[in-house]
Amino acid sequence: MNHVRSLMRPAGRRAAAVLLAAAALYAVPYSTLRLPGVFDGPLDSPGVLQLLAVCLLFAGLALSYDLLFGHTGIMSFGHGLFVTGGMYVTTILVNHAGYGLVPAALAGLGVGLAAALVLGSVALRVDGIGFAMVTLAFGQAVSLLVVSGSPALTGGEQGQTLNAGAVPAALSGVRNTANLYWLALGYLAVCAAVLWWLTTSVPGRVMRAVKENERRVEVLGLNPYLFKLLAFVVAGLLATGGGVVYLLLLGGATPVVAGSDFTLGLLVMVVLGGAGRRWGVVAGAVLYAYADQSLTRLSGSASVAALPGALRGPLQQPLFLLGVCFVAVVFFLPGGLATLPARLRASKTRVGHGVRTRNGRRAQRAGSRHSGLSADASATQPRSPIRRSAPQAGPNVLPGHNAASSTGAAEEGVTPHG
Amino acid sequence: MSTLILLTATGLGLAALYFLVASGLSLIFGLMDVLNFAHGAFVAVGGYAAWTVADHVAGTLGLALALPVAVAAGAALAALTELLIIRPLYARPLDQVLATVGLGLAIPALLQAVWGADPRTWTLPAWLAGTLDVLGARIPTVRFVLIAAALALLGALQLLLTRTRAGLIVRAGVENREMVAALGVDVHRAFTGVFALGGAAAGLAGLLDGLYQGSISPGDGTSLLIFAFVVVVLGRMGSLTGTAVAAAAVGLVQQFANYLSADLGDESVVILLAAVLLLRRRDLKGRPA
Amino acid sequence: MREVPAAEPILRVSDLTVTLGGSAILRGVTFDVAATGVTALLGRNGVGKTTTVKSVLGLHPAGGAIRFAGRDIKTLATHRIARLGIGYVPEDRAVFAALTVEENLRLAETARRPHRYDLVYELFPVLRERARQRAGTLSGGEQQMLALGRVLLGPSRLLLIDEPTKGLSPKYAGQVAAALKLVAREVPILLVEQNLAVVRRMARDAVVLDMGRVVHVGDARALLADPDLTNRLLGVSGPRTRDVNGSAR
Amino acid sequence: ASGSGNGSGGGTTAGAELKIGIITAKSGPYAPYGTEYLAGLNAGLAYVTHGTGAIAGHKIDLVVEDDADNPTTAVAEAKDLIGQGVTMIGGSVDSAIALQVAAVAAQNKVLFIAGPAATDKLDALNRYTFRSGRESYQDIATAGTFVGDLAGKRVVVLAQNSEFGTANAAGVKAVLGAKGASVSSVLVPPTATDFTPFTQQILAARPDLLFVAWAGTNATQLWTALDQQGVLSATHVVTGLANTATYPATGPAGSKIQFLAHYFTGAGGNNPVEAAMTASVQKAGGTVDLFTPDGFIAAQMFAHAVQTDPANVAKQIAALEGWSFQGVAGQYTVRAADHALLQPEFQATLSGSGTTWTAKLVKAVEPGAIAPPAPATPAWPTSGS
Amino acid sequence: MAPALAVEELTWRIGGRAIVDGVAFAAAPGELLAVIGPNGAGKTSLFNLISGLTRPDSGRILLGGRDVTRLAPHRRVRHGLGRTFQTSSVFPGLTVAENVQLAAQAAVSGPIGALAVWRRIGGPARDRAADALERTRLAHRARALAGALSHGEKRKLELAILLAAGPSVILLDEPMAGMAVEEVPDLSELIRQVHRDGATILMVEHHIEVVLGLAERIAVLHHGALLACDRPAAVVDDPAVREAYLGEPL
Ligand SMILES: Nc1ncnc2c1ncn2[C@@H]1O[C@H](COP(=O)(O)OP(=O)(O)OP(=O)(O)O)[C@@H](O)[C@H]1O
Ligand SMILES: Nc1ncnc2c1ncn2[C@@H]1O[C@H](COP(=O)(O)OP(=O)(O)OP(=O)(O)O)[C@@H](O)[C@H]1O
Ligand SMILES: [Mg+2]
Ligand SMILES: [Mg+2]
Repeated sequence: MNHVRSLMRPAGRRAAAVLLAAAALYAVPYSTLRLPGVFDGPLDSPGVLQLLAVCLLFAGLALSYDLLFGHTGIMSFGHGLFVTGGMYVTTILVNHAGYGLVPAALAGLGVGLAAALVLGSVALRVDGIGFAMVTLAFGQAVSLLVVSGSPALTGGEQGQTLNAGAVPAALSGVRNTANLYWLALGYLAVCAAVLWWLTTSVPGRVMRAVKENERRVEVLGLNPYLFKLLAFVVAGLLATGGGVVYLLLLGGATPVVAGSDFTLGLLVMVVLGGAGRRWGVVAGAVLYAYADQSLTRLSGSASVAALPGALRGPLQQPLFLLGVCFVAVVFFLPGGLATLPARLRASKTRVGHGVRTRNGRRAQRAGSRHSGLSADASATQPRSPIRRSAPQAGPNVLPGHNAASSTGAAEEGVTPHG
Repeated sequence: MSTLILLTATGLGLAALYFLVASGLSLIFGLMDVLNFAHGAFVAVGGYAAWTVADHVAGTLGLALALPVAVAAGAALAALTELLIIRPLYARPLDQVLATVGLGLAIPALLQAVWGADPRTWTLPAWLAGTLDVLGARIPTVRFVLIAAALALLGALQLLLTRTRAGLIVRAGVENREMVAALGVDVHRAFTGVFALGGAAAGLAGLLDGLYQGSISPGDGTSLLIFAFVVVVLGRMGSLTGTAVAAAAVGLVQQFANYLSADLGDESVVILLAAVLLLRRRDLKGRPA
Repeated sequence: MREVPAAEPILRVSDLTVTLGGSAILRGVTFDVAATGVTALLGRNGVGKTTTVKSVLGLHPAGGAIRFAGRDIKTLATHRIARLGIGYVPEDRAVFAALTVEENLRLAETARRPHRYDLVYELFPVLRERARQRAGTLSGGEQQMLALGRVLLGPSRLLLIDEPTKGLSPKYAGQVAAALKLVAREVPILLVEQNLAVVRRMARDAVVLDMGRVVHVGDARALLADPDLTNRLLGVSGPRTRDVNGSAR
Repeated sequence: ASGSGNGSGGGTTAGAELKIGIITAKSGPYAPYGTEYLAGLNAGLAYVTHGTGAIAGHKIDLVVEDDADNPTTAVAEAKDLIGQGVTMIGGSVDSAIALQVAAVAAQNKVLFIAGPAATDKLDALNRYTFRSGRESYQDIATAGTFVGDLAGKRVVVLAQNSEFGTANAAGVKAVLGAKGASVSSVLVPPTATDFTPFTQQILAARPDLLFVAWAGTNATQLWTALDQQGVLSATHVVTGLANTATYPATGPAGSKIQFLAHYFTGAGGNNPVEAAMTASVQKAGGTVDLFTPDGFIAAQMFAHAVQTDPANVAKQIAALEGWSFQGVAGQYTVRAADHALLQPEFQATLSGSGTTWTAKLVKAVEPGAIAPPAPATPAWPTSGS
Repeated sequence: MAPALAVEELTWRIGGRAIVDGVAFAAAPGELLAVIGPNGAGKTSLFNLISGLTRPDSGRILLGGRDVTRLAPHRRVRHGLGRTFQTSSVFPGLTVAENVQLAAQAAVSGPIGALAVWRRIGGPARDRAADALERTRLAHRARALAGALSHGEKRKLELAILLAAGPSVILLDEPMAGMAVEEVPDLSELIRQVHRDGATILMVEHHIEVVLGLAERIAVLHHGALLACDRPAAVVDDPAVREAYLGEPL
């Protein structure tokens, strides 16, 4: 949906917006801007850059997950295993086999590709929640392998730091955090480009069709399995690359990425932003990653410590805050961050058209009903821009009440009986 | 021989624990299509509620008092969750999942804020703390209590769902709330009821998990949740007997695999799940469109 | 216009307005449903027939007034309205796909009543054969029968029936029409129907909607007998309606 | 000074504030340990500054960050602190985090004194990393001193199948195997909920000594299972004494177990340092526990470093290497070759009932008796001492 | 010439009941064959078997003389098969244009070509889609979300998707169901055109007028078995058919 609407916008404006955003992100390490309350230091301080780099990395990972979830409608609980793969294969080759960083990373990507092909072709034999559970099982198996398979190789639950000698000087040391930031930004750019390229291509369109109605795709003469596999492999490969970048950001491998919580986090980012909506997903991921890292700060802050005991206890638990945030976002931002602009626009015009906000909300409700567990991109579309002006002349089209039914009909497939 | 008996009996005890957690999950998922990630938190709350009672009133009496308290705590929390969080989101299943994920994070954190991260020890009455000798195998008494509780719960839920109208209402309501309402049925009440029931089962599971482990900690329920998910999926989502059989399979496989080799034990459940799912081709919920 | 029936109408809809998705679907719909017989609600695709019926049941937020048996029901919750004795057959059948045929029927019965499925099974013998089958796997027509059978089980004082013969074979369409005609002797019916042959056979009064407004109220047969009117209101030229036995040859 | 690197903002002039960054768990499963550590750290600071809060004219400002047991967060916080000009970092309960932070510290040439994290890998990791707690080797070696002649004895290690567990198993094999025992291990998968199968494996192995290395939360269940299946009465059982909250976890089994203890209240025989710590912690409304000394010792080490030179990391390292001092549990020595912290450990028993149990000292084990083997050649050119 | 579509002794059982019971018939190329029968006779099930959504227990299905009984649904499409569904089955979250373009693209680039990530929708596929929309008079709705269409428009979209794919053998399941009376003639005309263009059509329909107006032959299914397969006049006059299907005139 996304790109169709955006294609209707002048292409130049779109490209300009992307370029502008990219330039702004690129320039962050040169800025000494302070955002009190958001970051502890100026933008160019290493702590802030590191935080931002992690946010950008997660944005890329979330995009790769969204290719599966938001664009193809398959819910994987094993996405983290590819991140794990990229991270650990690289680390092990560097630390234990004496590879250079680049060859090791390439080998990691190769392993990721192979794993995606094999796991995908097996797991995609089942669908729906079955697929989710098979991938959960695979993820769990990898997690166990990492934690207790061969601690000498993987470092077990402690993970292991990357041999300092293998890391190029430009990527180590707090001084060089800006380079790590750019690395993460580059990764995000690659993910976004791949996603854009893929989703606007023919197979990308088929993937979305698979999400909408898999059976119907079959009846068009296409094999949905192949398209799901393509999505799975591309997403897996991107995630593997993300693992390598994460490794460099951390300076070591950590089994945290192998846990099911990690993948669940990706899912939350995507939904938080709005599945299938690229900007939304990026925003969701950045927000989540920021909150995940900064809530510990908030909960440890002096203002919380000053609260009376009954309040202070819970607020000093970052997970409590995170959990409450989820619930709040779900309630106050249905459809994810991506719907925020439409919402704001709607609330501006609310005086005139009291019903429009309700429309938006209805549409979302209805849309998610269609697709069960999978998020429905279409559902989160603000519909007002697609107002149709149907020719009265159309001999076959219910003459006389087009205007009344144009948006109305939009809801037809959407009534709960649907 | 006695090892075999011991492993079987304790494996079934483990299965009973899995079933206690999974049944509520399966109930809510099977009937209402809500994948409740907060279920583990319900279990933990039930556990803490029971522990608090047993901590004040010692011995068997304390246990007897803890039972209704745990069940009530689970049910009340679940009912509240349904009313305040799930109900406004009925038409947005994905957001429901997200909201329960949030609760699943927040509630254990809250428990930790109140009771601390350290496990709280549960002193069992003497008759429960010991073992029973069965053909030379020393089987902990608690395991029998668990198995009995699981069987009782299975029976009760089975009756409730198949023999009562309430079960019917809920199953129909999941598909089409408006139509059920148009038949003159207050479907919301039925939904709250199901959630409360699932929560009650979770509360019971919390109590029994406490007895089983001899202690409780904030993350207890959550760590059982992943096994419960596996059991629910293996048991074909929402079928109670299926859940029971799956629980037994997982419990026994895990127990014996652990005895044979630690490496096997770790992966056994995963292998079991993957194998079953792949052999059983079609999607579990899917009917041909 | 026609004479006002002697008895007080069972349902009075006045100035009903409904806005869905930002557009006004109903704009002041006013009509009565007589306490006996069949009142047909007619109109082209998408004019608001289904919306009207659903609003009566409280399934859409609406403006205006809806009185059922002298009582204002507009603010009641759907299940309360239904309990007052309004039965509903939705246009898309809305059988509970995961429940068996028997369970679907069981659900429709009010508690503490003797089984009355036999009535339904008599009317639609196929359903008896399929009693243990999941309703979702029924054929289209079988689902329609189930939806109809379901509503006959309740203690209704008014039936709202939306396109009952859609997807039924001619033979069943005829049977359904006959059955509804029997039912209508005891319970008044508000019937939405595209098959004008069925309308002609059953309905006494007709209400025609267009673009969310009532454009005609009157005697059903008189309406269908008037080629100008039918053409203007329903887009059909004259009484050329669906004759099921192939007489159009 | 080349070694001080980018520490220019660290407050070189007398009287300025000196920031010490602490990254530890204040939330999450390790929060209790983090709290113990922080209590000890504050007590230690009060002790070394004589209540003034200043060392050598520098007001010490503790910047405490919560890592919530997440390495990503910890690394970001470390970089943030270093970016702010902090040149001394302490903390880390979790070995996984300690290792990551140590790497960041080395990259940026700042001093890192790891907290309770027990992994042996922190030794000889890099020249910037020290530790203020004990390491697994010392724990195991302590257990080795409990039994007399080990020659020909069967020793079984019961541990989780994880890095912590396998490291312990390997440690026991190395330490006790060297004394003639045949060591085997029963490893419990992290996913296990029921321990009966493992009790059977242990019984089948007929050990003379069972060494339990357990870090899981379900300790109660483990001990109950061992007790119920008769393992505790069939063999000698040794395990590590954890913090007081876990004492009841061993339950009725408590009296049948010999504990090796890194520390427990009063283990130091109430020497002046320990007394000062206890008084200070109690005054702040806390209680002394397993890892309180780790924080206290860290404060002592930081103070020693600052007194040497507040800004020059190379000089600080040189001063710490080989430094020997009186600490909470007795005499401590920072071994120059690998930065291992040589220290005493203890043998203890638990007594009590219900939920009230207390640890009693059986004997103290001298640092030298349990010192990990020193590397043949120093891991890096030592700055001498 | 081989029949465009032939089924031989096709049987599908479920729970011991034969839903489709030994059905055999053949449709000549370019023929329009109507399938009628009471509700639950097995018409939709027969279509599901032919299009491969379900597998028969016995019997064969031949497309243009080639046995496709064991092929997956998408493989049959490559042999020229296309179908619509009884309850509209479109891609609700895609626009009308995207729905149709997808079908056209699948037809143009072929099953493997559609996997080419470097390929964008366009050119011939776009023309083909535009043509299909034009013919079904849906062009003005091109940008609407398919899920937002009214019932009648959805049925037309089904047809447009079919036309864009350009199959040679078409299965239509109750194309007239739920259409307003005034829409029926136009839709009939469209089907007639497609037929004239040379497609072989199998159509299930209860709207007997339409069936009589379009069909060259009528097959009557009853309890899963083929009761008759003959010219319309003969079928309608068959007392057995009247008894089972048509019933008394209203
Ligand atoms: N939930 C909804 N949101 C927005 N518009 C709606 C909704 N439901 C129906 N509409 C629109 O309202 C109009 C009237 O719909 P309604 O279903 O009442 O028509 P109808 O007269 O029953 O038509 P048909 O003969 O096709 O069943 C249509 O244009 C429809 O698209
Ligand atoms: N999966 C299934 N399980 C059991 N019975 C089934 C299944 N699928 C179809 N049936 C039964 O097979 C019969 C034929 O169904 P089908 O949908 O083919 O009928 P149809 O001829 O298309 O009827 P209609 O005109 O009402 O659409 C019905 O009686 C139906 O109940
Ligand atoms: Mg309608
Ligand atoms: Mg059919």
